[in-house]
Amino acid sequence: MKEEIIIAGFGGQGVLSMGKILAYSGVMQGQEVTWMPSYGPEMRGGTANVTVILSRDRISSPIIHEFDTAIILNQQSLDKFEGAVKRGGLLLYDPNGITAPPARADVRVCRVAATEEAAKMGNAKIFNMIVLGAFLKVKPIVQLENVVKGLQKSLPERAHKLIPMNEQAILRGMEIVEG
Amino acid sequence: MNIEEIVKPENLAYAKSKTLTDAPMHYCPGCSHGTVHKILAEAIEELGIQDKAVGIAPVGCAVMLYSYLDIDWVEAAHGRAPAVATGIKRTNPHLHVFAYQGDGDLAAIGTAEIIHACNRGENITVIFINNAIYGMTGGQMAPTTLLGMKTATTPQGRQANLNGYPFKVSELMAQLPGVSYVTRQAVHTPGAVRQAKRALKKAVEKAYAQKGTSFVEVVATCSSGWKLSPTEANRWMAENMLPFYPLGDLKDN
Amino acid sequence: MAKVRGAIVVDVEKCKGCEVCVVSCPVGVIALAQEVNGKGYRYAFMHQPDTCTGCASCALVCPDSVIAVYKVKIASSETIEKN
Amino acid sequence: MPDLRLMKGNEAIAAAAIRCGCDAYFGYPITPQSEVMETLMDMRPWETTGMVVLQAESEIASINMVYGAASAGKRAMTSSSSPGVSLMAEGLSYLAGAELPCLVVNVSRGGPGLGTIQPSQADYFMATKGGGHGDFHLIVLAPASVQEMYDFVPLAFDLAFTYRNPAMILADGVIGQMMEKVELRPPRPRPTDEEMQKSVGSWAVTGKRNRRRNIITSVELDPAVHEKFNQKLQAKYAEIQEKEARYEELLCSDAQYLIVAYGISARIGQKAVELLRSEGVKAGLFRPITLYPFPAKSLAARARQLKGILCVELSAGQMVEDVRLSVESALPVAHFGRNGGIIHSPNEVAEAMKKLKTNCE
Repeated sequence: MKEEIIIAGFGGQGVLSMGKILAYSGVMQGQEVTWMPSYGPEMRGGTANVTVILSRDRISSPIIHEFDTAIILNQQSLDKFEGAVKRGGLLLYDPNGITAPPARADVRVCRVAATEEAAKMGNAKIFNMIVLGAFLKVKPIVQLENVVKGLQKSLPERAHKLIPMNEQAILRGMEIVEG
Repeated sequence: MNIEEIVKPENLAYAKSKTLTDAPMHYCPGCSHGTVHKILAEAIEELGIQDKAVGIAPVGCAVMLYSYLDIDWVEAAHGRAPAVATGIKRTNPHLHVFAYQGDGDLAAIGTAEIIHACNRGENITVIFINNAIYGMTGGQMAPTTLLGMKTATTPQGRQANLNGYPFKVSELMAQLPGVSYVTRQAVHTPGAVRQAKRALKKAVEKAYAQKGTSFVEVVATCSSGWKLSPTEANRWMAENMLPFYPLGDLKDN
Repeated sequence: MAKVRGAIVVDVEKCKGCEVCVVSCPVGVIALAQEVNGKGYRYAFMHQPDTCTGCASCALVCPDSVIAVYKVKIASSETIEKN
Repeated sequence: MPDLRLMKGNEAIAAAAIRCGCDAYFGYPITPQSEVMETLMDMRPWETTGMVVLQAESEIASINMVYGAASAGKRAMTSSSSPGVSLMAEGLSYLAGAELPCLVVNVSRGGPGLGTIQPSQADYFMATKGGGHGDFHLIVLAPASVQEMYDFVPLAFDLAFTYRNPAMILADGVIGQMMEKVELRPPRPRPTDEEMQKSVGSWAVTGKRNRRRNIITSVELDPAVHEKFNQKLQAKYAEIQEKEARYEELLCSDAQYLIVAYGISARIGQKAVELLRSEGVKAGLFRPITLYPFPAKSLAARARQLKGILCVELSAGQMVEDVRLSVESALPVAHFGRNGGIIHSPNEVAEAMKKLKTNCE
């Protein structure tokens, strides 16, 4: 098993933390993982992306240019990464703000209206967990219990009370993903 | 009573401190460094801290300072003594740590290190020898060179528009909240030497009591650099340096 | 006359003849020798030993710590005898 | 159960420092390694192990604080990135000249000058050929994973103290910024004062109680004495070269074409080897773990079966010089590397190897 994922959006969407929770879930499930962000001035309010690799075996390069899955959260990122999904791979996106939807026919395209759903649930911060839920529904590469363990390890003690809410958001994402 | 009757061990009133080694000092005749080394050695001996004192030697004429005082020493890169002292003191709070620096070392190349060590209030004692000239490299201008003073790099005398102004370091250090004691001393007369030693002992005790940094400036001579005899240099210092760098405590918290 | 008698011993080979002790002596005891030491310096010596009070001014200002000072209190009777 | 964490390389450096008994960290922020000090400040080790953590006013002050703590026999470290390490060059020379142990971490970025904060491996020369004035070497370790960022901290300290020589971990922005699974090793306590006396009492400045005074210095005015000291240093380096060269080989037993790469380039190179193998090219990876000492003998031994070597670095070609010296030009050695902060892709590396193969046939 090996899954190479790019998560891309803009700063403030929780792109990096979503990748981190996914990676931590992999650790809890006994997998090898890498999490490689873009860093530098471009992070300050601009685009943000992170490459996450989960694998049964030792991972070679954390820097890759083709992905099994692209999780896309704005138009700029879609423009940049649509072509980088491997044939037969997955492109998951939030339609909010997307003016030119993905056109590839050789990949599986899924939608999750996470921005809208987070607004309905009254908490913009759980947006990224809804997206994560959607991804895990389509590709169940880690079990939900390991995601919760990952959250416990990665969040400071004082934030542990927020874990049930995050779990709920993941479950909601699993329900509303389309395609 | 003849001299032989006076010169007996039981009559010994003053002798070289045991904290000084027997190595002959390499300084020029009359150099203030030797006098300051002596009172530092005496202060260490009188405070009984020889076994827990670590000195930091500078780059400059006092680079071989570690040859002369029988304590543990570290020779620092040029200007970096306060950073080296910080590293030692922070990891060994039970030690007495001295940084000994000249005016080029402390007030030119090492300005950042001294200001920040003092501003952090490192519990160290800084001894700053200000003779207004670069002795070791052959008498060039120092940051503390007086206006009009001739040096190898100000052959017509220091001019403010060309070379900037003489730097009153102690006045600057006294502004920093991390510094608890700032004093300016000299060692050109017996009275000044006694006073300077008292100040030095106080500085060491305050730093050890974690009051912050102690900063002891010693206005000094460089007879070779100034091209005067040692006694003329002392006189010139009293007449020209001391009005601009007046002696006394600048801060004592 | 002094009730205290002093004397200095100069480590001749380490003396650099800077003369700082000479001008610091309040009673004019010290002078530089005409001859030189191994380094070539005219060294300090007690030119007028009888006036030394052992005040240690010379030793205090000596940059090379080459002066040892000795001092005796003289009983008043002895002072009188000498007078 | 091993204690597994997901950590950035920079965070692993900090965690390892605390857990391996480091006495002091002095540093100055610079991208891409600021998380080292941030993590230390967050973990507050002075309340647990007693480790000192201090933000200095500059890299110059940092390395001189390290020099001070190292003079007292403490396990002291700093971390920085390329321009900051340039500022430490003087201090490193003094540390080597005074034979002091310490650890410097360089999470390198692209230069010259202010350059870029993006990853680079253009500090190989600076790290391995001295990085300051005078005839000296640092012991240089090149981690290729976050686990190695962790494990090389205690290793670097052990080597530094064994040889009384500064050690460097030469990483890059990728290794520093990426997160991977890390197994936290069992903690090693800081040495007690008694242990310190035993291990470093003969040279460290700890106050001269019950012994002759110790002097830490690198100045020597007598050329004859100084030449002897330099010869002693060189003998030490010869011993380090003999005993401490470390490397890793992957898929080398039947390899005809070898990628030689360290750090992040080794990870990318490994992927390139996978790609080349899938196309039938007998490729392997040789990864120097110590850059100084360079594992020259082992590389030369492996080279006997090879047709060509591709040295892959994020630079215009620095380690390639040591590779060529190691194999004494007995076979073609090519260099491939992007620079300026661009990271080569596994495909690019594989293509470069195929080109070399064509030239060799």
